[in-house]
Amino acid sequence: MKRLQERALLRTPGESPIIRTSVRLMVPFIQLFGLYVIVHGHYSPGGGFQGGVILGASFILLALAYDLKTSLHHMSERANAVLGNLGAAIFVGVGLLAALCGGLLLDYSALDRLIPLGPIEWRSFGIFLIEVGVGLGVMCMMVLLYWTISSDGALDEGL
Amino acid sequence: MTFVNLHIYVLLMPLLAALAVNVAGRFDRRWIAPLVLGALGFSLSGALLVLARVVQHGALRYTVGNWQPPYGIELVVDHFSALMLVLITLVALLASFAALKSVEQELPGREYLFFTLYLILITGLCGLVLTGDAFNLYVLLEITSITSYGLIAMGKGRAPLASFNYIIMGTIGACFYLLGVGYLYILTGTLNMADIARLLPALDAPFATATALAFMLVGLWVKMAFFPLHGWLPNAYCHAPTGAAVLAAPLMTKVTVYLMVRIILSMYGPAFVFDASAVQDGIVWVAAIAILCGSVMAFGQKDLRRMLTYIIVAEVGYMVGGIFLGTGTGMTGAILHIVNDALMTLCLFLAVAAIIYRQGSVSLVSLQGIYYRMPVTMAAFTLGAFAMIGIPPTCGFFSKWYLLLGGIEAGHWEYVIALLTSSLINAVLFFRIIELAYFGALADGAHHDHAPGERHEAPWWLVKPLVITAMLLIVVGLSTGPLVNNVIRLVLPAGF
Amino acid sequence: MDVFLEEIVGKYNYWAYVILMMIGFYAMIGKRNLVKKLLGMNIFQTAIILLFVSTGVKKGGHIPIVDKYAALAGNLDISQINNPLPHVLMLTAIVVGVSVTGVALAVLLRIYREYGTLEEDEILEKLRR
Amino acid sequence: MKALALLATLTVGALLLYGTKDFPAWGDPASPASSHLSPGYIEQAVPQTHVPNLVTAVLGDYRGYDTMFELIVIYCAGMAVASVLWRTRE
Repeated sequence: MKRLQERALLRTPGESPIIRTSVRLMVPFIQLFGLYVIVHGHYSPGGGFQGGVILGASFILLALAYDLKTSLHHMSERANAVLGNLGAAIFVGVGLLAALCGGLLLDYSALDRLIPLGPIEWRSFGIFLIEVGVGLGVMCMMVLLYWTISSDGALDEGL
Repeated sequence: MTFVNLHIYVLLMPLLAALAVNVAGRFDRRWIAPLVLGALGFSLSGALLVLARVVQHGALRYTVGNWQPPYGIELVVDHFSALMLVLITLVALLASFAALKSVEQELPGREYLFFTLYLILITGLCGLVLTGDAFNLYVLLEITSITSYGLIAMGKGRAPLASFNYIIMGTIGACFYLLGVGYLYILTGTLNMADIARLLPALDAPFATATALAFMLVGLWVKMAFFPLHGWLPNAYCHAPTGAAVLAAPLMTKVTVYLMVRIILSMYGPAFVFDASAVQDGIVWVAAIAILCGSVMAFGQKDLRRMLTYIIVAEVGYMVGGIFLGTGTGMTGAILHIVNDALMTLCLFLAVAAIIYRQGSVSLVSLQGIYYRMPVTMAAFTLGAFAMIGIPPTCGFFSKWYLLLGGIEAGHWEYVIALLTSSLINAVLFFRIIELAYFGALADGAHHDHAPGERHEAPWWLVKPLVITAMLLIVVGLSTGPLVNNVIRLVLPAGF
Repeated sequence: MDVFLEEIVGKYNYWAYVILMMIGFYAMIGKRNLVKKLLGMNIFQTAIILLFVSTGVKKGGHIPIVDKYAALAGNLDISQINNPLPHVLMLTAIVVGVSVTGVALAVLLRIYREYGTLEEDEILEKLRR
Repeated sequence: MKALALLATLTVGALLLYGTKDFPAWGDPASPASSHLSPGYIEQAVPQTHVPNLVTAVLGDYRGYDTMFELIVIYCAGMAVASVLWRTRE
């Protein structure tokens, strides 16, 4: 009886072949859907935040079904830092670039002077660019929040 | 480089530096100091240029994204916000020297995280003073709050508990502010402050506008630790890492006072806010009580840093009271006091940081005979203490003078008495410390083996900014006239 | 009485949100367990989000995603499309809420590491000793 | 303490309900919120930005400044959590 209890305690919640296989199958599709939500934000409900959360959820799902190491194997801590900063830098950079090109901050139509697409098309495209930045940033921060809080800051074990 | 976007560069440079610190500082911490100091130095020089341009050419309204103001977000660069921009970047630059050194000692290995949050906090504060949009103000308020929650929770011992209290109180404050904005949005359908100011007088909704104002003010009072709502502040600033306290203590409360002035002057207009004289009188009374309670509670503390946090609570009472006197002199005094108090608090906290760097504690017992060990630090501390008490020619005297005049003009004697009493209590408080620091070692024979004459100053990273701040206290005090005539007078609306 | 009832029926949304808000607010200031305080904070924020989103509603309106060509030609029925602005504002408020919750959870973990409990009374008891 | 909290809660609630007295009824298309800025966004967003999802257009462009700081908020949250919890690794 005691052995059984100990074994149950030792087992992580996701340690079941059904869950592992289905998660492994689902993760690529979840990520694809996340990308779709980011990219299709112009035409349907969605956008950077929503898509970023979905992308982040795919890594969190990996950590839930396997363990934190598997999740860290798919996205290293360093990649997380670089991508998160890159996301924020894309947004601020696009805004500043517009200001440096002679417009005002975040005035995407001013970017027309760099690549002539037409000011209105540039507004649409500028929104797309910042949504990508937002998606990257939100994904990394969601994953970082989960990793850190679930493992109490150790980034090695946890759920 | 076009000058139209100058304040944007001032605002975003610390943010970019924060991203750079986060990446580069992670791999090699030698990158941190040049990035932080470079960005803040750039911001300070940019802010000075912005102020010079505003004084010369008048206020500037900037539309982000080139959209018409009620649709897009508007930034307002007028005399007041330019002045605050200079103040914030100046204080941040001076504080960052001390922060760089003390964080190295207190939080080894986590410096890049600390400075990422530190720089974003500065961006948030700069953004707060620039914005002309009620909802944008909420977002920036949350940026400054979240960064300071993180910075405070990095401390040791009770710091996480203090930080959690701050999170709960800060969120209540921010949510109340957001509720006020929501009420105004339902009533007017706009979020732009100037547009709200245009629509409010024509609105026939006295209950809802008053409710909205009440919620916004209470929300900001929680954030600025106005007396009955001040519970979170002493613990938070007392247990925070020294580097965080040096930045947050001078700036956070003052910027929130700025926001209150902004709401009163450019959103509601003084005519609306100072209409109900019973409420106004009540707030001045509460401010008087705040001043007295802050000072008395400061008197009971056994730790210098904790004592200073209670003095901050009293100073918030000065400013809120001065604003709600409803006279031009009182308002001038309050605005001048924002500037002066930021510098005075910075001076005292830098001195505390220097002492903590050397001996790890600033309990009153440990300050015995410290004059002999750290003469320069304590000289600057004395100057800061004089400014806090209000001894001319330090800047503290002039703003208190304006506040006193305003109180007498408005006939609010309770405020005048509270101010004078609090100055007296401050004098007793600080002379007690100065006495202890100067004569303590002579009286105490036990310390003689640890020769009191042995000089052991903190490194120049901590001492030089402190000396500069102490000089600034006198410089700003002596240039009160031009400051009031060229900048602060122009902040007040006509006929006020 | 009739006036009062009409007031409630016409603005029942505000009444519902205010009651939610009061629940959250009471939990934030009245409860002694730190996690309950955090949950109260979330309820409070959600109530505000609902309040804002409800201001964007028009009776019979649908979601603010329009037909591009109809919009370019200028034949949109404005009364049929909900106000997009509150949705945008609340997207921001939701993100802020998530962030504050994350930081608060982290701070709670630190508190637990330090004191081994999340009951305010027990923590204060330990501090006094 | 509990009584005080209850009193504060009731005061806040009463004040909030008192404020709703002046509000337009729910879903009123003529309310200021639906008639001041919103028609401008609905009519102008597509011609000015070519984005049919008005929420995205307002989020990304008209109020892009808000969105930028929104991203910074969540970035800060990640960094704050890391700085609070990560144990020092020399």
